[in-house]
Amino acid sequence: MIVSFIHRAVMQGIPLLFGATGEIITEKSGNLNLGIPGVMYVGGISGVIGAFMYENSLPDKSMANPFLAIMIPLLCCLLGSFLMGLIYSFLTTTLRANQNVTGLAITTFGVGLGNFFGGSLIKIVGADVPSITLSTTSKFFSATLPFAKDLGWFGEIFLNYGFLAYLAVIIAIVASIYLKRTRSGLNLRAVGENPATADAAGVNVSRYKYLSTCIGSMIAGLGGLYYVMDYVSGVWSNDGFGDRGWLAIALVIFTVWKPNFAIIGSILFGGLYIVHNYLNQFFPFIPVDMGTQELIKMAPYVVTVLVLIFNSMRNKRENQPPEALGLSYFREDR
Amino acid sequence: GGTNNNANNGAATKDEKPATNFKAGFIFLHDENSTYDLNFINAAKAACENLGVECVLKTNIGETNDCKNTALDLVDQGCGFVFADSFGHEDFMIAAAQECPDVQFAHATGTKAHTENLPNFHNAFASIYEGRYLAGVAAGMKLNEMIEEGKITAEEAKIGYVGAYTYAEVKSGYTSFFLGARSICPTATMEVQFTGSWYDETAEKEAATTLINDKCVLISQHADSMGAPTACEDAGVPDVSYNGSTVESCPNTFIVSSRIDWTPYLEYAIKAAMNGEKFDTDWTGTLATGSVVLTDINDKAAAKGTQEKIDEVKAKLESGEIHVFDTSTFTVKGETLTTYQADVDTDAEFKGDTEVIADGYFHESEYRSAPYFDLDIDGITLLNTAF
Amino acid sequence: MENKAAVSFRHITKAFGSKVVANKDVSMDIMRGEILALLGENGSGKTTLMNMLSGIYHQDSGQILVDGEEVHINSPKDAYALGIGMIHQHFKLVDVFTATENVALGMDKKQTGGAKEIAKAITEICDRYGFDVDPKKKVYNMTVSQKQTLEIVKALYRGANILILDEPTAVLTPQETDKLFAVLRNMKADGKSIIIITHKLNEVLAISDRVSILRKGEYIDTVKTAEATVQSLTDMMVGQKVELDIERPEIEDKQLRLSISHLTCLDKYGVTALDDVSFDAFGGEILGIAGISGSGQKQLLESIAGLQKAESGSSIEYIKPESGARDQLIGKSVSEIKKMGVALSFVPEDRLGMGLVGTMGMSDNMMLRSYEKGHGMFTDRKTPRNLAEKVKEELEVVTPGISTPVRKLSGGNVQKVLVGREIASNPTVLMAAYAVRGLDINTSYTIYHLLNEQKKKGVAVIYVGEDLDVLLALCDRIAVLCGGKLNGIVDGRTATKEEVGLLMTNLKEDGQEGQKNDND
Amino acid sequence: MTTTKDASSRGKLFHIVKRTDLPVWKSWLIRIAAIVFSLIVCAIIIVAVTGDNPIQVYATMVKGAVGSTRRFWVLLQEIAMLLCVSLAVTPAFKMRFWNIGAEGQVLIGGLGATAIMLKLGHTLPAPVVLILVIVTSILCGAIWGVIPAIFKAFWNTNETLFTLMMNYIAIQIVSYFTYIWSSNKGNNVINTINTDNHAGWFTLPQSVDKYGYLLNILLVAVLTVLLYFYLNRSKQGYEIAVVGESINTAKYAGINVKKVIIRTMLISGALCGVAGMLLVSGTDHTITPNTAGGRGFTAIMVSWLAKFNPLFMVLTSLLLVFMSRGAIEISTVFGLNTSFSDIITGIIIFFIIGSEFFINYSIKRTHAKEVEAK
Ligand SMILES: Nc1ncnc2c1ncn2[C@@H]1O[C@H](COP(=O)(O)OP(=O)(O)OP(=O)(O)O)[C@@H](O)[C@H]1O
Ligand SMILES: Nc1ncnc2c1ncn2[C@@H]1O[C@H](COP(=O)(O)OP(=O)(O)OP(=O)(O)O)[C@@H](O)[C@H]1O
Ligand SMILES: [Mg+2]
Ligand SMILES: [Mg+2]
Repeated sequence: MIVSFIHRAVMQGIPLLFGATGEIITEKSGNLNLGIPGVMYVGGISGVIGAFMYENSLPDKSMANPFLAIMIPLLCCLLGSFLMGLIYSFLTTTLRANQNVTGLAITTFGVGLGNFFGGSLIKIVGADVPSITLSTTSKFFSATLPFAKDLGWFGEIFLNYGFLAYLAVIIAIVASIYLKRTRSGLNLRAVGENPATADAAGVNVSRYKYLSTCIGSMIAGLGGLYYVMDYVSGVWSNDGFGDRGWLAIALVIFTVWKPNFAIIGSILFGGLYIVHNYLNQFFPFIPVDMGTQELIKMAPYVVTVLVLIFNSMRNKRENQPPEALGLSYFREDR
Repeated sequence: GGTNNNANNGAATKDEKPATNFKAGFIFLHDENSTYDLNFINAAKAACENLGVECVLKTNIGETNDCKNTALDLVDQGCGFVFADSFGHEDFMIAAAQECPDVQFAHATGTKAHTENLPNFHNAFASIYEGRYLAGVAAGMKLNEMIEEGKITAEEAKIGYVGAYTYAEVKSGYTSFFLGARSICPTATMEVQFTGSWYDETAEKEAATTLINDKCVLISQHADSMGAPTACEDAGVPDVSYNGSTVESCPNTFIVSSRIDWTPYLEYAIKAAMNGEKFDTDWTGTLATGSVVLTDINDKAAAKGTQEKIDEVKAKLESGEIHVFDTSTFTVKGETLTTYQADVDTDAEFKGDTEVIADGYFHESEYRSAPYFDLDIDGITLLNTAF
Repeated sequence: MENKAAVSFRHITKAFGSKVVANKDVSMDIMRGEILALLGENGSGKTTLMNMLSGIYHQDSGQILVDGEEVHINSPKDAYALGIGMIHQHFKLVDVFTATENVALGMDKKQTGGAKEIAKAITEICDRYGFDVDPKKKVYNMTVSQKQTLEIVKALYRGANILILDEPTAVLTPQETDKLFAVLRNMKADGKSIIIITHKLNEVLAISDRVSILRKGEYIDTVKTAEATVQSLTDMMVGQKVELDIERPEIEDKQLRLSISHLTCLDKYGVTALDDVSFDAFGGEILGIAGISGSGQKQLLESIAGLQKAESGSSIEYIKPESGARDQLIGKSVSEIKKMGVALSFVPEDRLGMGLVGTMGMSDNMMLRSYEKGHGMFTDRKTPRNLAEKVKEELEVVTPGISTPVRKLSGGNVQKVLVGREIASNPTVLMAAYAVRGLDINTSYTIYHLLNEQKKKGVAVIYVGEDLDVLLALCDRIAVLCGGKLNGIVDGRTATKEEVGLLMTNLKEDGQEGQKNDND
Repeated sequence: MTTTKDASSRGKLFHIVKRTDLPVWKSWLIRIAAIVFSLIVCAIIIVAVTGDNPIQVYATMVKGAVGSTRRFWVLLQEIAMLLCVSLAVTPAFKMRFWNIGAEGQVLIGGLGATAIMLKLGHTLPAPVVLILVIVTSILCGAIWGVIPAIFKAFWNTNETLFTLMMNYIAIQIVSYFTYIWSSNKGNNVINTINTDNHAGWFTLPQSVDKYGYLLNILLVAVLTVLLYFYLNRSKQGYEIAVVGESINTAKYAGINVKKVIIRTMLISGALCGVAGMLLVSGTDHTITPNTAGGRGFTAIMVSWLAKFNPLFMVLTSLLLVFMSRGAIEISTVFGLNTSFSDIITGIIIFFIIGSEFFINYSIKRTHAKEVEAK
């Protein structure tokens, strides 16, 4: 039971991990992208559109080519979320628009876009049940490692995921190394801390902001893709992704802007997200009624608040957000 | 008004010109993206087309005052019949009905019409428990097949059920499903996990996964997202779904689905409203009225002979030879039921007010259309409720 | 001449918004192998001009030539490519980075090698020139002078053919300044060009070959340092003959107003900033506070104002003018002190960061001190508006209107708004930190005059200054701080500049001795 | 050396400079132009995506929003509700306290109202119930708002995340109570409360006010004016502005920063409580976890777009509500999904905030004069 709980927690955590890693990279450049929830929707729906077009172009579903079935949705997803990042960057970096409003507008826009196209595709399909089903392509996304089933609990916890889950972890680790160990990562951090200083040191502030925001968005978009293509097996339903985008943003603060912490953090969040389902199996002797269950669903949020408070009380300098987070930079300002 | 006609033509049954200038307005909680609402939307379109009536669809109307506004707005636009599809719409529909005595208001799944005594407010539901019983038969067939094939032992024939809430509509549903299954596979047991929401993809998926992990070998659900069916498809566990066929997404595991077809009721009610005739304050659709239907069976997942068995049982139900809630087929706390006061008239204390056991069976959906079977029978374990 | 010029400015004009023209048709040259001092009053456009060379700003019109060729410097990166380096007036350091990381910032790893190589190079530079920088120390743990040193090391590490230093010595100790100058002379010998901006004329005379002078954004002239004197440079800077002759009225009836004893404070990093300081301040006198910056001036004034926590044992007593009652100010908040009836005015060092609200207009800023007055829950808006008009008129504040955000005013005008407001509240104690910083010479005189007026009214004026000539001309007594300790109090009429300078830098063994007796 | 010079001598043609002196009418012209442009872009998208005639779509939107007296009243009511939440978040934002927890504060305020209506509706006289409803919801909202403020004031706890999390906690608490108080055992729906005696209803009798929103609209109108004066004329409003601008300056002026943070969030939360009260006792007469309806987030945009000026907020909330009311009609008439309004809203906001650039900056040709200099 514990084993399967951990397995499910990881699956819940992966979209959050993508979102959080993307947002960390974005925030490190001083861009507070509150549009991540929207970006993740767009990432999801773009992948769905790609997969949908691919599946519909096949005369026979069994002819699906694994490479194309993965690459087309993946590239569509990356393109969609890249464009969202680009809109955000253009507005905030080039036009120096307020980051909060821009982000919230991106969220409104992105969620709307996701649900609108989701809804339209659903109409095109005209299925009995209102959802787009992309089981053919989704199979390739959710294919787990072949020997996972034979290795007992080890296989279940570590090997029983689609490739995007591993990609999420790899991206988080790479991002972590990039930020901590590379020169370009150092420059990026400087842009978020003190763009004037970075600028004076010859770092191209706008380019870093654009790149990190767009790459961050693409990573976040993969979270949406993972959700539709793997977690829900290629079935898009509107609003299905829910509030995960906001949780991803919360996770950024929770993990004090460290992608490697986000790996553990997202799994923890994922676990707390579903723990109410498992309580009566873990503790059969405690009766949990529906009302209590609603209260238990608070767990991830309450834990976040507690960690946050704890963290602020020991107020370490390293755990602060990038100094210039949320501010737009204009070289000639003083 | 006349100016509205222009714009609304698009929404009306597109091609043909309405035969009358009667308009029917519909209020839906969500839009086509919800299984629940899609079922209503399709019925509304079909009924209006059949009657040649113009229909105005309002989607995404919350269970708030917005519902009343929309109802009245539909009246302003000239609708003579207004229908709402969600339980939470009821009070707002009643309020609208009180304001507009000349217009007929109908509401699905509600409970108050028979006590409210308004001439222009109506409830409707269907004896979907019969449909679920039949779906349960298909499930029982599948269980038997698995036992025969040696995949499970007879004792392991455990069904998992994902329910939304803990009230009568859901209880009546899973109990009838279970009784149907047990009528075929006597060793069947059932576990129910509630999600606390009609539509929560994650919760439903996780609930189904939990049940599967808890060794449930067949899953069914009473909630609106694709969470449970896809969880089954992932795990390769057979699934009996609800509200429509999920064979598209779950080609290997979908067996059959029961649903309510609202077209007969809407045709009946709109026609009556159009002609200024009285119609039932509280109407219950049945197998006989064509309101309770099953989707096509997925032969890939269903056991052999399922269709025949269902047809056979259906005939018996229709003839009254058997009853779903036959008190001889189940016990409550080890005892056979001989009398029960059900909470038919809505009141704050949930007090039972009507004797519903007679002739050896529980008379569901007879004293009002909305279900009121809220007993916990033996053989069903409720995982997360203290009720 | 032209072919030897490392940098030539040709008709450079740069404006900010429609009102401020920071550089107006400036043309000048910097030769190879020379140290050029750039001189000008505050706001005369020195930094702006240099920022155009380093790619921070872009000129509205005019050309910049490097080695005789026209260049377009669109970003600092372009400037680096041209071999131009700059040490900025305000630190350009990332606080959460280490020294190494700050040096590595923006540089190609192929050139610098890894962190270890950079750290080694830093240590080498430090060893060679006698600086002290810990490569692993985070900037937020550094003192101001350490930060400045790091800036210098950073510039040296990067290496530049043309190096610009914008007031690099403001926060350095004399020893560090000497080391820096040694480095600059070396670089000059290597054929590099150096532009240094400093307000300290003795430094100009000591280090530079030539001096270029800007006034109100316009280029005035360039002279050979060898032919210049402090007086000649000052006159050129200001544009008229300047006489530093400040009135110092003698007040007979001095009343004890503040009695400070054993005041000890820590700065925000927990380092002792003020160490057991005791002195008295009298109504009817100007008490000067001298000391190199960061010697505890800020903590001293802020603890009197109720903004700084003092260590136990400290005492600041306020003697009421009417009753002579003594009130303890230690441990009281700003508003408590205000409620006690202590009429304290404070012109802090950081005007926009502390004394004024940048986004508000003059009128709203006048309210900062008085908004609580007046009845009801609403603010009285007429009085501050009238006051704003009055200050604007009397101090000749240049502003489009009293509701124009003060952030947009020039530094001198911002200062006038602040001083005007503080004086208007009829204080009994008036504290001013660097009150003429950012003011042109005429306004400075206005301020000195205002301070003297207050003194004549019997106000106890505490004046923190950096210019010793002004301190000696203006103050009745001068308390000299050195490293947080009170290193002596001298009589402004008799003391000499050398005497005060010595007290500022060399801590007397018995620094605390006899200070109370110094009162006249 | 020469090569680098070549590289950098490809001067940029344009440079951006700040401008300070744009006349007000010009800046409004720019904003209006931005809206017009955004509508054109949306029209292009409408044609591209749906093939419908965009002018017809817009006309339908207008009709959907103000096409009948009832729709007009509903529009006013929706504006009032969004405006109320926007007013609520404004003092906090002015203080640079990123309160994105309005959603939760509204819900908890509404929950307070619900509790009183349900539990005391038939024991106390109706006017007393109404007073209790108002007081309780204000208190509940204020408490929910002040919790993050206390932590912010004393430990500088990140309020963005804190308030965000408080939203979800509030939603779960309301879910809990809708379960506990559900009218049909276990279905999580609370029916309209006190339909018989209207106890605790903040609504005029239908004979006086046909559409039932007059009180809500009036109250919010009054609050708008009050908040305008509070922020711009009162001592406390002044303190908020100073604290928002610079904590150091505030301390210098003797302002108790902690107190101001806490007091301001009490006000912000209390106003959210009022919004919750208006939604529960003035509109729906019941509560669901969705009662706040995302207004807490939309309000942030309303407030920012209006630059925290309560009077401008009337305009910005009108814009957003107009779009979403209109969208309901296009979804009915053209069968477009209601999410389409989100797309259009997003685009319009992009254009409006993007247009601020042209108000604050101007683009100068860089080398205009150089030719002549050579
Ligand atoms: N980024 C800017 N935005 C607006 N105005 C500016 C900006 N930079 C400088 N100014 C204005 O340009 C003028 C010249 O400023 P600058 O900093 O060049 O003077 P400075 O000679 O370096 O003075 P200081 O000796 O104080 O450093 C001043 O009036 C100043 O207010
Ligand atoms: N001594 C150090 N002090 C501070 N930071 C260091 C140090 N050593 C390594 N780092 C970290 O390494 C990051 C990048 O530094 P840099 O690329 O110069 O070194 P490196 O990764 O050690 O290179 P190499 O591949 O040569 O080992 C810095 O941002 C910093 O966080
Ligand atoms: Mg200056
Ligand atoms: Mg300067």
